[in-house]
Amino acid sequence: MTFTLDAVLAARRFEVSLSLEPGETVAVLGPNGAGKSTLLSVIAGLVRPDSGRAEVDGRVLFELGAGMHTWTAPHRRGTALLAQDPLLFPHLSVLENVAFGPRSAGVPRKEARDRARHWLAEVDAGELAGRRPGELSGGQAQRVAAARALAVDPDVLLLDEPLSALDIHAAPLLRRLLKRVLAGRRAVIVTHDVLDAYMLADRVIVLEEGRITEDGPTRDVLRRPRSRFAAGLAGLNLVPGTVTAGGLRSGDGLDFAGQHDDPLAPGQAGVAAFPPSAVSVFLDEAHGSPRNSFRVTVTDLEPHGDQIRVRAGELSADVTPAASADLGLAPGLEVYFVVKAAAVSIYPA
Amino acid sequence: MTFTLDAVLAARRFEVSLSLEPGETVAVLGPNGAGKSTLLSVIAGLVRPDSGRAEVDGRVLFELGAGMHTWTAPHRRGTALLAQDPLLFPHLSVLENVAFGPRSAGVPRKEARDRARHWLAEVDAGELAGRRPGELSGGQAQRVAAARALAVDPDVLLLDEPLSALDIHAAPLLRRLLKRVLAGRRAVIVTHDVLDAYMLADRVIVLEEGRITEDGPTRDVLRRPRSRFAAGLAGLNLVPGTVTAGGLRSGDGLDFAGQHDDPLAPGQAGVAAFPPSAVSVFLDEAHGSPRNSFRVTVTDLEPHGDQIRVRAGELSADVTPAASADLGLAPGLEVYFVVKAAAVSIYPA
Amino acid sequence: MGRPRGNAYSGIPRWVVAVAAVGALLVLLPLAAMVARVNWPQFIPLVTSESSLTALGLSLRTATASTALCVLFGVPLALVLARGDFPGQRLLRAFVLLPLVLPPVVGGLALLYAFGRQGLLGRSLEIAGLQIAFSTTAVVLAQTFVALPFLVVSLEGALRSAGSRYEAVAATLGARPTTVLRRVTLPLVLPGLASGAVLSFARCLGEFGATLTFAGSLQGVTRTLPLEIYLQREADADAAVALSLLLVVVAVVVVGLSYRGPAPAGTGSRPARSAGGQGTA
Amino acid sequence: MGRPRGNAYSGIPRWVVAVAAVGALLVLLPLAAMVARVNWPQFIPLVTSESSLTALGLSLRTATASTALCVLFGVPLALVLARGDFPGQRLLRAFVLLPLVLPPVVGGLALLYAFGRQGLLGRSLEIAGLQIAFSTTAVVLAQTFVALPFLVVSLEGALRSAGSRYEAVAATLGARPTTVLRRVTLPLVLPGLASGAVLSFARCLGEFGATLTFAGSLQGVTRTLPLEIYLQREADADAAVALSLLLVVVAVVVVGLSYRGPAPAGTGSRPARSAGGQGTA
Amino acid sequence: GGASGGGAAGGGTTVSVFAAASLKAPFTQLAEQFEADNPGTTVTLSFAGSSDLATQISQGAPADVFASADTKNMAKLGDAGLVEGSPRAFATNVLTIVVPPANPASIGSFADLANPGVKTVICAAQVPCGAAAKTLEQGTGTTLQPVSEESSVTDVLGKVVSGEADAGLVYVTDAKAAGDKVREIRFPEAAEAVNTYPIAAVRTSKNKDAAAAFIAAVTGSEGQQVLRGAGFGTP
Ligand SMILES: Nc1ncnc2c1ncn2[C@@H]1O[C@H](COP(=O)(O)OP(=O)(O)OP(=O)(O)O)[C@@H](O)[C@H]1O
Ligand SMILES: Nc1ncnc2c1ncn2[C@@H]1O[C@H](COP(=O)(O)OP(=O)(O)OP(=O)(O)O)[C@@H](O)[C@H]1O
Ligand SMILES: [Mg+2]
Ligand SMILES: [Mg+2]
Repeated sequence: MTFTLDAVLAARRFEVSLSLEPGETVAVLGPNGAGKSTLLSVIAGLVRPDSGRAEVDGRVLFELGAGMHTWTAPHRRGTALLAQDPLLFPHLSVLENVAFGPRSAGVPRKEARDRARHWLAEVDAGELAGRRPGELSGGQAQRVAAARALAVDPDVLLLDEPLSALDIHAAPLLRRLLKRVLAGRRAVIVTHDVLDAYMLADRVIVLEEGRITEDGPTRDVLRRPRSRFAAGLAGLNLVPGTVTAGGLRSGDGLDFAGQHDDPLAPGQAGVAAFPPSAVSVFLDEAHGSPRNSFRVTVTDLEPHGDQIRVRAGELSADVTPAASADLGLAPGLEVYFVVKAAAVSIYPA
Repeated sequence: MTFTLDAVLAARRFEVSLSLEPGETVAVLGPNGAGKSTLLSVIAGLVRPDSGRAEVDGRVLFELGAGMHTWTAPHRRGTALLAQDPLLFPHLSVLENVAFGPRSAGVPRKEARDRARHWLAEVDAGELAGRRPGELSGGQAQRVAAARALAVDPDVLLLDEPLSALDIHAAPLLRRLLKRVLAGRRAVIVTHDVLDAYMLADRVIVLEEGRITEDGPTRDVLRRPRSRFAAGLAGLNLVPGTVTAGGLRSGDGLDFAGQHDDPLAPGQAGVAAFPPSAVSVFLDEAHGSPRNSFRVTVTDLEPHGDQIRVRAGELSADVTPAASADLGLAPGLEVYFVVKAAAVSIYPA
Repeated sequence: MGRPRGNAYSGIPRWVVAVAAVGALLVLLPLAAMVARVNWPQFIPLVTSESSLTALGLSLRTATASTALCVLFGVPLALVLARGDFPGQRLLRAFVLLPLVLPPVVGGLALLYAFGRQGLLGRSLEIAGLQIAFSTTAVVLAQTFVALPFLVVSLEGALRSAGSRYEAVAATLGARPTTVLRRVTLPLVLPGLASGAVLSFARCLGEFGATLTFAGSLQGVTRTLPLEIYLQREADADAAVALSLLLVVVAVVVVGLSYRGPAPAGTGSRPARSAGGQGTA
Repeated sequence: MGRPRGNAYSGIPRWVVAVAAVGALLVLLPLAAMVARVNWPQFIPLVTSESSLTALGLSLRTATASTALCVLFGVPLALVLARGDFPGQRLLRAFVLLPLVLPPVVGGLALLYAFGRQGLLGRSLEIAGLQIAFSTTAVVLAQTFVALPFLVVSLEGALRSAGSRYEAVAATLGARPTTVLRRVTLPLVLPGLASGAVLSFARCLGEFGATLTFAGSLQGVTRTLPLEIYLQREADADAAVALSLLLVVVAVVVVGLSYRGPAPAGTGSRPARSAGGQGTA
Repeated sequence: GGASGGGAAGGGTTVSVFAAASLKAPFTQLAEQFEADNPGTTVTLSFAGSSDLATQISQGAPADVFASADTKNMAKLGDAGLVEGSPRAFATNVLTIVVPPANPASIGSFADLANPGVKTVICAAQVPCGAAAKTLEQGTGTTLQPVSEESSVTDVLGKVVSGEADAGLVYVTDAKAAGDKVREIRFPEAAEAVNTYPIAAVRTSKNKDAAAAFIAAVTGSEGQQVLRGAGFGTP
């Protein structure tokens, strides 16, 4: 445990305990007003909890409560926060905004600018370098703010909804960039998008009304949600395995045809992800376009909204009650789970 | 044509012509920095174009250019703008923020507050009425800002990414609310989400680099995109018809099983929507969980990304090239298009 | 390792505090020296003498009236200067600032030339039955003249800092410019307006030269506390110091009560969307 | 039907413009009357006389020095008052504002009591070989004393209006408080700092009473332009008016050059994210 | 930065003279003459109200000579032990009536000042010219209803010159300096309140000899002639 946090903030009904391993990225999900941004602000040192303690690599960030007043100022915490609002410094150009962090860390001006240019290019905002923040569109500002936070190269990176306001081309680009940057880095990322949580984080926590209601590896939480909120998130099928040319071979030797999200090298570890709603259930093998057809044994049936979730070991399918009745689905029955390759995304693990 | 706009703003490389029928809602899609927010600001009267003309129901909003200087002030335009930033008045409570519009229109204080309370309840923010904007989370502020714009009850409603920052429960709620409010109202709504465009608008325009590159009924543009940007949007299958208990019966008499997005009464007009990637292609009818299986004739095959888009009349399916080859797909071939009910959304038309 | 007491960020470098302490000393030391010099046994009778109390009352009345006039005229002027865009704007600003640099006595002369019996408007005013010179009106006019720029400059700065984003939003919600002004602009720049009004009031309260020149000095009519102090000084500098202390106490009370240094929450340009980092405590 | 010339929103109600015009007239009329009274043939020799030019030079030098001191001490004071949170903050604010209401002559006395030969610190200063009273240093000190509150009040208002959101962001990016101050806080409140400095400079330039009392009136050493004007007035009020005109012209030039009323873009608290509604033109 | 006042400048002797503001014109002339007569000696003049100057000197201002417009302020310094020897009277001044050139209120005598509707401006009783006016009121049995009691003669004169007041009581020297901007109306009762100007060296002076020489020049015939020229009387 090299990062630990315990914090209570009564005014916002916030009471959270959290710890991060070195290099671990945690995604924070939860409804509006649950305390996600508050959590980041507490870690960054912008909001002072009523009591609690935080420590990173043996350094105490704060220790507050009866008689305790240890408090490390934000700029010494080694954290960088991408807040929900871009908050670009209005008097500085875009380039100077991004160079601000490196400059503050003592990097010489020229090098800081080079670094800023690098990160601007990474978020596809290189041509905005000379503008003032007031001359940017919402999505442009969001990207520049992301570049500014990334340019700091902090011990703990705190990202509050980094992908909102982005267009359909920019969002995947930034998602891939974050995936790369967050690899092996301690980070906390707030998002409303399950796919982001899955792609970017090792672990997910769900915050509801200021408290953590779920905490665990992303796959587990998404697959078997216990909280009301997480239950609303799609229960993704996640199959780990080895990347192949056209998809992924699971540990059990099943071949999944799918879409490679990124250029992936065959042989590397990967995961196939697809929603239960994309899985069709057949009693017999049928010859059709779907590339994936697996013979499985139904283990469980449970209602899921107005659908029936059919579990077969690690995999699940959502079907209408009518279909379930029609096919006579019951635990122990052997069926075929059929999924189109277009519905299966393959990610690096 | 009761609303027409022609505007040129050289500094932002913006040059747009647009017109709206009474009661028509237009969705604006486009990449970051394309000029979507600029368009709304020009209509609302916050940004003054270099030249151009706008008129609503015979009233001239502006007429600028050589020698022409007609300019109607923002507050007389009968427009209400929900900007990309919530911009709640920091010195007023949430309730007073929402009551601001009605108050400005001369509604007595008590009635304005009642109206404000109504709209706050509609966006599920009733319990925030007494707070200051500074005490709201990002998503809460977004909802209150939406309520504030809606409470104005304007001739033309301008919404800039109204659904960003909302959690997975709040977003569908607000989407349904907007659907209801926008019915029969002139509105322009900026979004990055195709589904929002489809659900909320009668027509969609795509802006790229300050110019309109697509303009037409939502279904047509989404189904047959011509611009690079629109091509990146999913090419949804959209089938109009009549709502039935379990789905929708199309004009051709096909029955689509699907998910009712809203409580829908059987017999009313509706549309079934599903992405081509959710459609499987079979050579023979197979007995499986998918409720929808239609015998169709392939009319066209075209590459779509690394997939093949199989068109059959109005419907299309995306399959991998391998599947296409395997099944020997070719125009004229009779096949079965199979879609799970879980993948089909039924909307009111 | 700062220790903010609220839960908001506030990082003041330590050397800034040190320099501020020196600055405060620069102001506090003379005040302390003055207090040390007061002849206390003499103090009470002096400050409660009829002439002193009359002068004090007149000062408070006129300064209040003048501050009201400053707000009345200064707010529109500041608005026009901050938000308007017209030829001659910079020139107008420079002229409105002029009374700041005019030695007050000369300001009084200028007022005489304008509103005096022989002045530009004097003839017309006299025909209208208005006699300004040697009246309390003249005191108020003199104070308004010297104090107006204080309000305008402070408020214009605040207006520019606040920007016009919220005003634009209010307009799109259908608010007429007057409504926008009353319900959005003014509440948002309240801190600036408050400091401007305090500065104006203080300047009015301390006004001496222009009043003396333009209005004269007659007990109960035009002799405000500074004029009284000046006269007392002719007899006895210590008496003047004692009276000044009275003025200072009055000012501290009035300023202390009216100018609370509005809480940062709900002020100017804090955008509505909270990044979670701005506690209000 | 306003006609903004830029492409930003700016809705000034028409009646505001009318009231502003009356306010402007209130200031402009006396100035015009004054200009009308100037005896032009006498003007040139008077303002170019050695004593006038010496006094002008002294005024400019001392006012500049004093404004620098005001900025040096006033910025930290304003920061501590606006951002700090400590017991006695309101009391400190009230005391720092006091020189505003003190009649300048009394302020001069207070300074004498503090820094004069017989004053609180006088003895110690004399031992250290420093003679402050009746020297140019005294002029600067007197001007700083009376002008400091102007800077503090304007700047504190601007700081409060601006809020501390950007400062918080800068801190999370690793900037030390000093860096935050230099690169974020000060640039953001530049309009407020500028108006504060202008007000201070103007107040220094017009300072008369405290200077006369604390520094005396010695040509070339302590006789600033207002003191020279005072002396001229003993002989001939018109000469004083003519000299004042010189002061006014100098002030307009200095203020006009230094205080451009910074463009709304890039100022204070306009959040980075543009709602598209804020043109910069 | 400037040097502090007083002290020697340029190797020569410097005499620092603190004089009442009303002495500006004659003393400036006198100082030039004195410098011409005593090469190497510089006279620096500091003008202000007499009470200002007295306060400054008692607070340690580097003055060598103090010339006051009244005996009261000189006495104040004397009580504080700051006067070298005994002060010498070097000039007198009496009050006179000034009216705007057109004399709108048709003032002809001191008693006319009390006529109803006449806007009379006098000095406040706390300042020498006001004290003198009080004496005249008592002596003549006239009760004035002034519209303003100014704190200095200059302010009284200013009100008359600008036409604001119908009449004012000022010193003859002021009336003379104002030239044709005002009309002077002399009245015999004025002689009952004569104001005396005393001059003395300051005890803390470091140039006592030069100070004495300057005082001698002022009280000498040449000095008296200059003062008479400005309208002052001989004590
Ligand atoms: N400055 C503040 N003062 C008091 N309460 C606040 C403040 N800021 C936020 N809150 C409240 O604290 C709770 C947590 O807010 P927070 O911003 O952390 O939510 P969030 O999880 O980030 O929500 P969102 O998804 O909408 O951004 C909310 O109920 C909010 O209203
Ligand atoms: N105030 C301004 N001054 C100058 N240029 C501006 C200004 N605001 C925006 N722009 C530029 O105008 C273009 C259009 O901006 P606009 O805000 O309309 O984009 P948008 O389509 O809303 O983008 P987004 O999806 O990111 O919100 C962009 O290139 C932007 O950089
Ligand atoms: Mg948040
Ligand atoms: Mg936008």
